[in-house]
Amino acid sequence: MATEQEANESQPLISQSQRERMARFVRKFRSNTKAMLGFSIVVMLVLVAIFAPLIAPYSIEETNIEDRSQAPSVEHPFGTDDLGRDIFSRVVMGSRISLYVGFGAISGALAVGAIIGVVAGYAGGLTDEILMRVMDAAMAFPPVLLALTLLVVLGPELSNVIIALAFVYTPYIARVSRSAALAERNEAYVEAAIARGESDSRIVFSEVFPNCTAPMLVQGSLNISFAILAEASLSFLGLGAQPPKPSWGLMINTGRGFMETAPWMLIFPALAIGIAVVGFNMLGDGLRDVLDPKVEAIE
Amino acid sequence: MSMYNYVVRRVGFMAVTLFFVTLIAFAVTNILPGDVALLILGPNATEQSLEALQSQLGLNRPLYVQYIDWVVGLIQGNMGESLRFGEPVAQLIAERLPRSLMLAFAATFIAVVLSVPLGVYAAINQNEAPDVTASMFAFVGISMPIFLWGLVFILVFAVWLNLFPTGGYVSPSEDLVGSLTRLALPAGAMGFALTAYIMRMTRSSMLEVLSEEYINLARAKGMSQRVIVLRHALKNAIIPVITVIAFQFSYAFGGVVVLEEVFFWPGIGKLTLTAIQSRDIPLIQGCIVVVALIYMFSNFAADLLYAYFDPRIRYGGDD
Amino acid sequence: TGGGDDGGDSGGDSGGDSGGDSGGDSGGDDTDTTESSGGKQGGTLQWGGAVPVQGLDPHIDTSAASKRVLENIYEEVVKLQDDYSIKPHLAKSFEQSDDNTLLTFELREGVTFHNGKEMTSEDVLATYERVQNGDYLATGFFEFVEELRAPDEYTFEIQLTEPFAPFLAKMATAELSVMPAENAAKDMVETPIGTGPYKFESREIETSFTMVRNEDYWGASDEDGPFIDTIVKSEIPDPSVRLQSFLAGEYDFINGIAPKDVSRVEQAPDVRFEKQFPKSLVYLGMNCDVAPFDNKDARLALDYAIDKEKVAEAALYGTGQTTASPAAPGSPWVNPDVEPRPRDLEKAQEHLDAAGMSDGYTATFKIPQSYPTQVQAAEVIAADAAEVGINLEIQQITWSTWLSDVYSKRDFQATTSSYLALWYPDVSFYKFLHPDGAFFFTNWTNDEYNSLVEEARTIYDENERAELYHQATQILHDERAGHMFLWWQPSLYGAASQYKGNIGAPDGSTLQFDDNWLDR
Amino acid sequence: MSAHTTATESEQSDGPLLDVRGLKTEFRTDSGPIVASNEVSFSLDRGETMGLVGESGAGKSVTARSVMRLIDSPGEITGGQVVFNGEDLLQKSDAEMRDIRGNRIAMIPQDPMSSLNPVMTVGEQIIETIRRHQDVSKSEARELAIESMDDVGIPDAAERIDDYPHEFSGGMRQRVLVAIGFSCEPDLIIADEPTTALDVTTQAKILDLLNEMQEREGTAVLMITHNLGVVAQTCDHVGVMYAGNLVETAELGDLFARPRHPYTRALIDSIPEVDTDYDELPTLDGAMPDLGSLPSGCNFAPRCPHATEACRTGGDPTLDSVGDTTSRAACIHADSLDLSESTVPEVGVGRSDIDRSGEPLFEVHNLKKYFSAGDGVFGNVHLSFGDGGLPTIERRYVKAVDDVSFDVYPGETVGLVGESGCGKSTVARTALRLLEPTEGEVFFEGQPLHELGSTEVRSLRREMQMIFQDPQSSLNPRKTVGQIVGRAMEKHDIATGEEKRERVGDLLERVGLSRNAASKYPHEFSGGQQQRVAIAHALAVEPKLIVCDEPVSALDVSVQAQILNLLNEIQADENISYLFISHNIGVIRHICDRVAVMYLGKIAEFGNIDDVFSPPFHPYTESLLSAVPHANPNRETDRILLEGSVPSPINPPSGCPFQTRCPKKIGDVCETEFPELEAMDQSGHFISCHLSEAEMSERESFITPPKRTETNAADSD
Ligand SMILES: Nc1ncnc2c1ncn2[C@@H]1O[C@H](COP(=O)(O)OP(=O)(O)OP(=O)(O)O)[C@@H](O)[C@H]1O
Ligand SMILES: Nc1ncnc2c1ncn2[C@@H]1O[C@H](COP(=O)(O)OP(=O)(O)OP(=O)(O)O)[C@@H](O)[C@H]1O
Ligand SMILES: [Mg+2]
Ligand SMILES: [Mg+2]
Repeated sequence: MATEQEANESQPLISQSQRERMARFVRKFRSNTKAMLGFSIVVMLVLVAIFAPLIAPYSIEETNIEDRSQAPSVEHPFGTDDLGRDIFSRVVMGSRISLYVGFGAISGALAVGAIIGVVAGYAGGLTDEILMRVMDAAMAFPPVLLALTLLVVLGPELSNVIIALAFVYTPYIARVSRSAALAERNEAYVEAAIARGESDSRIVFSEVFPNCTAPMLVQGSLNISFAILAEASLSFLGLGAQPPKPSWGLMINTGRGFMETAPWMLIFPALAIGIAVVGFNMLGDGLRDVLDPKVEAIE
Repeated sequence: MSMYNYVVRRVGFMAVTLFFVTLIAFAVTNILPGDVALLILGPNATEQSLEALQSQLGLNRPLYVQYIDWVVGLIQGNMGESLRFGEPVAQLIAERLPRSLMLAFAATFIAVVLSVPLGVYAAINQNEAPDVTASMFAFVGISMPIFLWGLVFILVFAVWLNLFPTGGYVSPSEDLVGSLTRLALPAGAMGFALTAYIMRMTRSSMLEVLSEEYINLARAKGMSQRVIVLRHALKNAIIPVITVIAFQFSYAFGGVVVLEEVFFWPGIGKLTLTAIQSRDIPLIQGCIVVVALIYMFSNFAADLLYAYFDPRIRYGGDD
Repeated sequence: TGGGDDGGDSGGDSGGDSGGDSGGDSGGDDTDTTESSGGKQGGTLQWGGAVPVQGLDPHIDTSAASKRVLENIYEEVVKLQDDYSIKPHLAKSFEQSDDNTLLTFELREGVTFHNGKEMTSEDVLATYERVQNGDYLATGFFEFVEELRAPDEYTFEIQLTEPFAPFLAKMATAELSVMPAENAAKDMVETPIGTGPYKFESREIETSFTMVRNEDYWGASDEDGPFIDTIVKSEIPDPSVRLQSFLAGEYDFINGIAPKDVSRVEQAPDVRFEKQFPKSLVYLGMNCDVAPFDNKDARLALDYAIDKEKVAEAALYGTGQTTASPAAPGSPWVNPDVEPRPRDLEKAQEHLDAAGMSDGYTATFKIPQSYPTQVQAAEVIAADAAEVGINLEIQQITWSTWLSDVYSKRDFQATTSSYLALWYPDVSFYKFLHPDGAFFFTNWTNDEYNSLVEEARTIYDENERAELYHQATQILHDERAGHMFLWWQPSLYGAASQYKGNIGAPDGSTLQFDDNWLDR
Repeated sequence: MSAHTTATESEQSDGPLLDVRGLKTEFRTDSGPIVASNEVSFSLDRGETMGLVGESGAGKSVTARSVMRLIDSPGEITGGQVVFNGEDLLQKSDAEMRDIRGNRIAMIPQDPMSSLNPVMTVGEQIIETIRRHQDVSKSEARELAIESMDDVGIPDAAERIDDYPHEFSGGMRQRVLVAIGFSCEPDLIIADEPTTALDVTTQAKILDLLNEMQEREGTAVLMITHNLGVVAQTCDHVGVMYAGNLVETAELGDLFARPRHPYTRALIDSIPEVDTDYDELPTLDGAMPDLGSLPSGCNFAPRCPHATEACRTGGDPTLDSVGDTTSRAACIHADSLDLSESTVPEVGVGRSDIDRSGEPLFEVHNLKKYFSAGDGVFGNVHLSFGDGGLPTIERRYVKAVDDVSFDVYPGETVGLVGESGCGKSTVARTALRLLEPTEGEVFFEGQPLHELGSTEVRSLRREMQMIFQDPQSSLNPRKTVGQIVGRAMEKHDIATGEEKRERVGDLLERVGLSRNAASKYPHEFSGGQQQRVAIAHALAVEPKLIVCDEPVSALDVSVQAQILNLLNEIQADENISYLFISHNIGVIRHICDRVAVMYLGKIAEFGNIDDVFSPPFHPYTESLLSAVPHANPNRETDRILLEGSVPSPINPPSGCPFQTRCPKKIGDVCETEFPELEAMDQSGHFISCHLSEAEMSERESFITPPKRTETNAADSD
């Protein structure tokens, strides 16, 4: 934040060139089909999530056994589920859960992973070695498996899903941040800062960190899509969101039993997941192209 | 750095990582709620018998002692006994691991066979119709959880088309054809999901290589496109892809947890899930350590292959 | 099992058959053209099983899934018949002294265990002593056993301290299956050796279980079997996948058809659909030791808030039946005057007011996740309850968590679970609802109720006993006991048309294959 | 250099070998099309060498690649003809074009490190070219490949043919590339900066090799370079490019004797001659305009000292013959201007004397810095097998700096020169304690830097600053120039708030930028301007010592001189001391008072510039100096070309580190005994060599030119 203050001190809040820089980014971003498509999908999802209660025509919890398993119709565009609830309403409301989990888990992972990664990358030596071996070890466990184990410990709750997934994805962020920091560390401006007499912590957080955000952003947005998928898997296994919450994974879990008799119960939530995942994936991919073609991400 | 030194170093890394793997596995499983002794004895157990069993299982010793014992056991190949099944964990895993390996290998194989040519093709037609189509294909593959692909494959290939059985496992030594037909769907579903990543990696690696100076030189030498792509570019581009393939292989191993459930494939994934659901701590520990080991070994293998394909490492170059 | 939960099964739709009403009937229908044993014998039965076989020690394992195979391997001294009567089985005959305290059994000669050794009273004694002195499911029943004796090779005697009606019934369950003396000496049996029509061949945990015909079965006959050479149970917990594979012809027989799929199975060509009712009782458990359910009005408010018919319909698609009694439907123990409370939101509000919770309350609702029907029901219950401001937060938990948290630690507010259809009433009324019962966990106590069910245990006269249970049922209802019964549900089976014979077994929870054959 | 003679009389078609007419190549970019090669026309005869010079981004490479039709999307050749052997290459099919590439027209790329495929053996890469264009069997091709490797001077070619590129040094790789280029005996070779990435000594060897090969094969060469020294040494004919245009073409001699375009003059002038003293280095102000936004008149007008209103408004002039000479120039004043005289005073007074009577500002004693070899914590652990087969573990070190001592007096500039990897940067970093020294002592104003704790060192940093090679990388891209420069003042409590802003502004003006540069980000500046910002950053704390690690190597020649002048000017004003690192002898010559010549982590020679550039010479210094290409076609230097490459610092040779390459090696003593630095005279001139002073003094000084003629020698020899 010291940076911001400094910025305020010496020039207007957004300098001319900052604006230009932004403008160039926007131009590049807009000419990248993938980025734009991904961005549009994500924006659409966010809007749907925000206005979900206004969009959803029916209550998502009230059951109506007489109307169970109705095929899509004008009244129920996505049909109804086995308890007679409107699937369209549930899919719409479900976007909140997916986004909540996706953003929540990845913000957590970013907060922790970025610091670990940047510190490891900057410090190098034994610190790096140990931190990275720990991260390697954590990455050796398949994400869903680790999250599953953690959820058994923590209890099946949406907030715990977020914690577990944040834990699981931290090493991925850390690894990317580390390689970014490692690359930045070799930039001469770091040495210039040392030569200026700056302390290590200031160099890490004020000099190196801001330059590592691009790959973090890319990895973050890719990981959001993984987190959404993982949430679905966890809910599928009963350890994610709890009924009657309209989690897409949970809906798929119920829907799989009706695959042949009421396929809409499966198709629509699955499509919703697909769209969300593709959206964040495209956004991540596009950002990678736009920000820097050399930014690497782990997938 | 010579290949030999490279291997030795990698093994060193692995040892350290392995240490942390055991630590994490132990830590996570030991905070699992649920009383192991109660699980064994069932609901009718008395206080005394519970306590007796706890001390018999060594559950009342300090955690670090338990950890050391466990690790020592691991090193000796003794992972303890499953509480749920009453059999040695090592034996349970030994029985199921090969099946999961078989599934993961088949899936990876399918994915590689599909994705590498596709990735190359997409790269050399960058931003044109084949590239866009392949990208879309890739997005479809990754857009849904693996288990969902499993369900879709069952519906399409088993129920509608009736081409393959819906699931189950038959040992290849008993009935090779039956075994392969049962392998087809889960491996296909998983392979399809993996295709996307490997294809994307192949494509981007290929694109990067194609912009290298030596590709320019090859063109300036009058080499044909085919030679440039297959001889000059692919050989370089495949190197990072190997890492991704290995990663995907181990990812497939993670995916089997759910997929094996869908196809009732009696592998280590299903075993792990059962272990987790029944809080069979020795079995959970054993399973997740083994899965992590698979991950580490596949990455290790990737590194070796990497080194093998990259002469700069093979012959100890300028690092 | 007397233990009576089918919770050990992890697929909620798992089958176990009860009294065998329909099983017996349909079996009879199919067997009208009697064939020669030569035609019946042989073949391999491919069984797509719902819940994986668990432990193989009949004295320990509570799960119906284990019993479904063990019932074919082990036998007991006495056996439950289709009409719920108990007849000697491994015993040629038995006598009960006038004061009901001495039971004398004359054992059959020439019965051999699967290991080839002959069964004698020594083995039976060892079996009973194992349970008496150990820590097994039926151990609590030996409270009134004074002495076990084997005066000669083929005689076995039990001396009770006082009349104890449930003991004989217990003897007919797997909890007192007869095993060879050397196995009885073990704490835990891993390779089952019994005297039954099928021998244990092999199993792969969570994958498959194989039994083969016992060629030396003492009771073998051309009419009654056993006929099938090999029975392979493949473990396929997922009901949809199981059904799909069955319809694709991969199995001859499946159990645990999901209620929602019943119509599909009924309509499928060349498929024999079997239903046995009742299989198990599903209830809503409330912890009467902790808020809010320590308050009777809070419990009553919930009771009134729920439309039980709708709940049962949602979960069972018309295959079940609501109830207010723990006793098996159709049995004399059912109190015909007690009915489930109808939904009445005004009354619910009144009770909330009385409880001082006019705005309702919040409670966690722990549901074993492996039971889709219970999860479905829970969703409907929660939605109903929400209308009077009762907020039930569903939390799906694994079976082991249920065992440790809900059952053992009693750390819960509300939950659902089930127990198998019980043809002998002691378990229904005592085991779950009496504070000394082995499976007591909802913390609801009522002295009057307790003394009624204690007394009933000592009474051998059916009418007298039924009267006590009727009174007890009334108390359960009035006091809104910790168990709010939701429904009785059936076992649902599918079989290929060439699979012949009675499906199921009289005790309501298991399968007996000895009189089944494959008509190929 | 003599090949020109045979050009027209040789073989087949009577026209020139290559005739480029009005070639136009454009790139479609986000901000509109860029014409990187605009109406370029030139011709090249058989066996002739043509140079293409110009600043970075002038369009040289694009032009060359257009000739081979190797332009990819988003680029496109939009006009003109490329007539090769009488046929227009632009009309050929792709397949026909592939038969020409590598066969009739070959290319030698710039960077030997990245131009060879790392996963193919060098043999494979040569053989595939041969087999692509010649109908020979595998084994014949292999024979031919070995032969061609022999031809380019790769020793033991038959054994090394199966090696991978990484097993070759940079120079050797460049030889392989030359071998590939010549393997099919092409008519034309396009060499795009074939030596830029190499050390001076290697550079000279490759240029010699190219000349030799060309003479032998009679190949025409299109040599692209920004180094006029290279041009002077190799070309018959020169084209000068500026902002996508060819602005002048001329015969080599004419070009140097009488350039016709002001840009050519400026280009020649901006290269400091080693043997000339200047008061101030000649400069070319400003920078080449962005190809996306060219000025309306003559592209060069904004920087041209001779520009008139007509130049600025009249549109871009075309390339026309000048009078009746063979030169052509794109300048409306070409006929009237006489640019034969250099615009800068040739001889100045040189550098003023330094008072070394007091205490030195900065002293380094026996400094050593060993890095563990390989990366990672266990990276340096090395397993080797003894005779018994038992592996032994040893730790291996890169001896980057091995026992180095020198001192710097107030107001003095001490240079460090040597080949890449010899440890120059490490000396600088270790001396400033940016790296922990392995051993040795460092004193700053008498304070023992090596003994201070990290906080004390931090506060001392105010006195010592650093400027780096790559200005872009040395400025944090996320901070404004004002923040970067201001931060240093804040850090050391020099100024804050308004005062700070004032001083930042002053400082920016001091280094030749405008005050409002403070609110811009580094990427908005050109390389030269960025280096000015870096200098401002260093000056912000008013240091006494600035370490300059190759501060001009990444910059264009025209900008180099500006920066060097600025540094000199600042030194004169503030009495700052510089430790100046460079591998460019010319730069060292003009900015340093004393210089240390480093080889493999050790100092080979140390002394005043004049002493080091005059006999006695360390044999290494001598070869280094002799290899510098001069931007004067008439200069003839007797170059000493070193064999082999620098040994690995992990395993340095025994005895004298230079013994493996020394042309004057006298025998065993060189292999067994390390020669201590010995004082040659009283002026502080030290040499580390076993040779006698007389033996080291055989050659004349490099400072006063032996014969400096100003004649108009077109075909001098
Ligand atoms: N792929 C490309 N896309 C867009 N513009 C390009 C591309 N390649 C080259 N250019 C433009 O063409 C101009 C000329 O580039 P070129 O590589 O020919 O310069 P050069 O004279 O060889 O410089 P250098 O000395 O740095 O090699 C550059 O300024 C650049 O803007
Ligand atoms: N951090 C490091 N770890 C290991 N080795 C290093 C490190 N830094 C430099 N070296 C090695 O030390 C030697 C000297 O490097 P240094 O950068 O000082 O050379 P230099 O003379 O500055 O070269 P250049 O002209 O290329 O900049 C080289 O062999 C280099 O590989
Ligand atoms: Mg170039
Ligand atoms: Mg350097």
